[in-house]
Amino acid sequence: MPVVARRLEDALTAVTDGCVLAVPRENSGVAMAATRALIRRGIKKLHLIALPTSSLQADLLIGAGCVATIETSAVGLGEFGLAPRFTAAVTAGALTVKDATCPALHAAFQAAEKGMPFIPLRGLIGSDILKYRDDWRVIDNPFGDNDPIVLLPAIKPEVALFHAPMADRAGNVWIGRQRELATMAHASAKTIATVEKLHDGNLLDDPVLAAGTLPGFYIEAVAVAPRGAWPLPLPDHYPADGAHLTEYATLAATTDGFATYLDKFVHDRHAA
Amino acid sequence: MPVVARRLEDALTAVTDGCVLAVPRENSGVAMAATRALIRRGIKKLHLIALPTSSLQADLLIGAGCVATIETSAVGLGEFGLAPRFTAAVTAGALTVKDATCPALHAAFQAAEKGMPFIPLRGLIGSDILKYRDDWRVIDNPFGDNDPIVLLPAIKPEVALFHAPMADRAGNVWIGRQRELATMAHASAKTIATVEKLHDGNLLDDPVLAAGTLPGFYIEAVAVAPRGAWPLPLPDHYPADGAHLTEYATLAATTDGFATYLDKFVHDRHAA
Amino acid sequence: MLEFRDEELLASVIADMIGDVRHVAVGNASPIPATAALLARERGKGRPYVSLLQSRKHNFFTDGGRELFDCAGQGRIDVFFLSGGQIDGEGNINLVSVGDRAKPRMRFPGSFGSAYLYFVVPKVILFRTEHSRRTLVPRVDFVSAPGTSPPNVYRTGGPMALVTSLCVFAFDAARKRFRLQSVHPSHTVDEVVGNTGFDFDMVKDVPITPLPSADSLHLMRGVVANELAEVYPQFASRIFGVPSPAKRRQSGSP
Amino acid sequence: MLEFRDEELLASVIADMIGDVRHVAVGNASPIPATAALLARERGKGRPYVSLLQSRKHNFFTDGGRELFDCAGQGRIDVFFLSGGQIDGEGNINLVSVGDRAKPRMRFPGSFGSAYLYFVVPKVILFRTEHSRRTLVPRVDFVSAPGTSPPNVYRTGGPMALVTSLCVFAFDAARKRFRLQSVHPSHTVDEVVGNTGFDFDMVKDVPITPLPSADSLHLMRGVVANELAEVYPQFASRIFGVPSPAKRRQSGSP
Repeated sequence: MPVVARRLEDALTAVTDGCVLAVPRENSGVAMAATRALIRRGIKKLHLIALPTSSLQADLLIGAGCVATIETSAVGLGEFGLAPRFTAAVTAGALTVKDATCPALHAAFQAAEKGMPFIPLRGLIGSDILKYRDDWRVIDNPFGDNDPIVLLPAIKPEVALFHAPMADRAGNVWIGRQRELATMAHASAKTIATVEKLHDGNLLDDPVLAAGTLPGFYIEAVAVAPRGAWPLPLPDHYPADGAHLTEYATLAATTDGFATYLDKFVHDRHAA
Repeated sequence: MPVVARRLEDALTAVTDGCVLAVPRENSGVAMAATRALIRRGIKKLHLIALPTSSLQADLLIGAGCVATIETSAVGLGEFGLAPRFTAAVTAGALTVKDATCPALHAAFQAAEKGMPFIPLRGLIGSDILKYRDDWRVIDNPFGDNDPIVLLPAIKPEVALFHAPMADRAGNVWIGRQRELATMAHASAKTIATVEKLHDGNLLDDPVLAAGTLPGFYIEAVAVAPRGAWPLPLPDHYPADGAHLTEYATLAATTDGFATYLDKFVHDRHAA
Repeated sequence: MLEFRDEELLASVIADMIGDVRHVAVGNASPIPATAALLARERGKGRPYVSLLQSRKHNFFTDGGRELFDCAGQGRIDVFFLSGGQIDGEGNINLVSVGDRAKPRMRFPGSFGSAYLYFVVPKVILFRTEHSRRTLVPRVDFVSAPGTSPPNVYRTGGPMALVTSLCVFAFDAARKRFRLQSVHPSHTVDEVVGNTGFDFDMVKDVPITPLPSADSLHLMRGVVANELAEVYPQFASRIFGVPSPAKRRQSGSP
Repeated sequence: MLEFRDEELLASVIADMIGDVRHVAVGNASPIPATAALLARERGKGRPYVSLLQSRKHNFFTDGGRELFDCAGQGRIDVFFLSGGQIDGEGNINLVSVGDRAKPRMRFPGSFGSAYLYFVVPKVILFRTEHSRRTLVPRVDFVSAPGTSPPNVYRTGGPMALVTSLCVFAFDAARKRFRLQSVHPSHTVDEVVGNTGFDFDMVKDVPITPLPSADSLHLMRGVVANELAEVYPQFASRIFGVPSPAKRRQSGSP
């Protein structure tokens, strides 16, 4: 049964050093407050899997030295430019990047969701993405004739972590249109969600709310973290904090500036 | 752009003789009013694909001589017993049945949804279902070692047909938790939905309703058909009409009784 | 000695088989397995989680009809119930047809999810009240799902037992055979042998099926019966005397 | 002669390329392609359907982040836009890195969906305003997605053209080469040749890129600019003088 944790930190115990951690794309509900809590705890050697891309979350974790490997289709700050700590780590050869393409990550999570060992995907053939992925295979389509097709192994993370608008006390989490969060939870052994608020009553009792609800059955722990995606957006709730992201991009351009950012916005508990 | 048809019959023009028609299971929103309209029109030689099972809908269409082939995991009337016309047609050798298993149909529709030529599925090996499906293949899992696994070809119906609680004038259809209806629409070339009522405004404008909405982009035509799933249930709206289904099971046990049923409940326009 | 109904005995036996697991799912039209699952939950103080697929209220699925199967594929369903128009001595089940497949003598509805769930749910309990040579056959005419698989075939689940109106058979996957585990009170081994079409293993002194405890009967007739009445009102009324509910209000609609 | 901005010319050129199709999708941070798509829609009286992926309002997706790719895989996206940190003369694009991959000189964000969409969207328009030997190279250092594929590789899509700040290249998949289709007004063929790192085909008299019509400019500056302002307020303000909207009210939340 899911635990509704009193403290954010208590909800995060399943995220351990070396953990295979799945996180959503920048506009699907990123658990930024939880991410800052993990950095404060000093988490190490994460194997981060972005579904299918990441922005500030990955850059912060990489800059803070928490990540050994990242599997992703992209890490960038969008209109705020490149992700400076990601870029610095890669050009320094200090980070293992498993480059993918968005639909491959979606499909590989769906394979795990369905208990399938692999899933096929069109495209990819002739790309260097495929060339460098020795965990992917090309077979001749058994239904075709001389028709090569890529097979991707299922991705089964140990923990999925995201932020959503609300949960109820049974641990049901309302995710709305962000269906990839359901797939992420189904594919992962454990799922932790932070939410803006608790909903009174059971989300599954109302057919309209139920349609956008990830059942508590899949949830390990929930914690309330108001504005928990900040400075990233929470769809339909608040936009990205552009001024803050601009400040981040500027500070994180240097290691000293990044340290200043961590001090000010991560390690200072009042700011987090 | 989807058409909101004035008459039910006008919405059904894409369902032609010989059409590969996908329909949902008995408790997901079966377009029974539309089914009766198709029988009245005298539709022939349907290739019916149930996602993943069917009940009264398939039995009526089979009894009325509209079906050449059915692909399904089951046809039955549940607590009301066997499906009499299906059973009679099969024991007479008058119907081609492609027996499947529920997750195979779900997976094969998802393959089409994802533009994949095939999808793997565990299980099945050693079953006579697999034995009689010469369109399925067994390969050795390229990620395993002497690990046979079944591959199912994608199912791409020409038309999907279902009933839902409501639609708006842009053709967006609210399907709630019945996510297989979205997959069915994504997999099919054209989708026709009947609905209880029209919703004022755009379903996509409200994040809560949007979470349960199939976008009009996938919809060919919508028609309003109040109680359009009757006598089958519409989840969260009305239950099955048990008395009627009992009457059906009794009448449909004989060809004469079935003809009486058709006269009374299908060909009599007032009853339909 | 306590008075009890056959249905109560069967539910009690099945509840014992469920054991300490996380999640039991019960398919449509299965009031006795549903009773057993709810009884197990009451005895386990809320564990296992019980999904009654027939009920909107008693299952959590919000991802469409596929979620049950996906959930099982993820290893998140520990116990499920299957039946068969025919069941044979190797645990094969037939939900399709009797006789020649092209033009069968009998046609059942179809295999539903059995050809998958039988492979991936660790404890599948076969449940068929009719115990006869018509249902329990030497060899099924159509294998909807096989009882066992070669060692190289991916299989994390399979049959653990077969419960009928006469007895309980335990299944031994290594031997590919059932073993008569117990005979229900007021029935005999001879009756079982005479009505079973397949060979099975048997010890010399076959025990009587354990009777439901007073505590189990109390739970079944109280909280379990009330929960059941939501989904199986006629069964709950007939077996446990729960008053038939007034036609329930439709739940909220958008 | 009409006055127009460079952005208006590029959007007009791209709108012409889109042609009569059903569905154009535009990725993030692509105001000029978005302008083109919306212009095409206005000129087509509502056709094509335009999805702006950056906007909650201007796309219909309700099945999560996968729906864009699933939709493309279904053949339901006719036109898409891609770019590249590097683009080479065979239409290969690089969104990953420059230099040795293990320790690259430059790292871009990553390939996003390009390695799939480039294969399955019939008309992919490459758009890169910076026209230099740094961006348009003889051979990309990393192939995020190849411009062409062998005949046996499943491919229903690929590049149709490359639009830059200087010119329009058409892509010929059979020849695996770009052809200089037109040079924008106030630029020259020599300028194009001098700033392009790859070889390309060229006729003797390269035409000037067709100028936006008065009607297109009218539409862009009117209805299109207003639609754009929802998604790209700064762009709409800078190019079309749409007043910056007040901070918009958050849409309803549950």
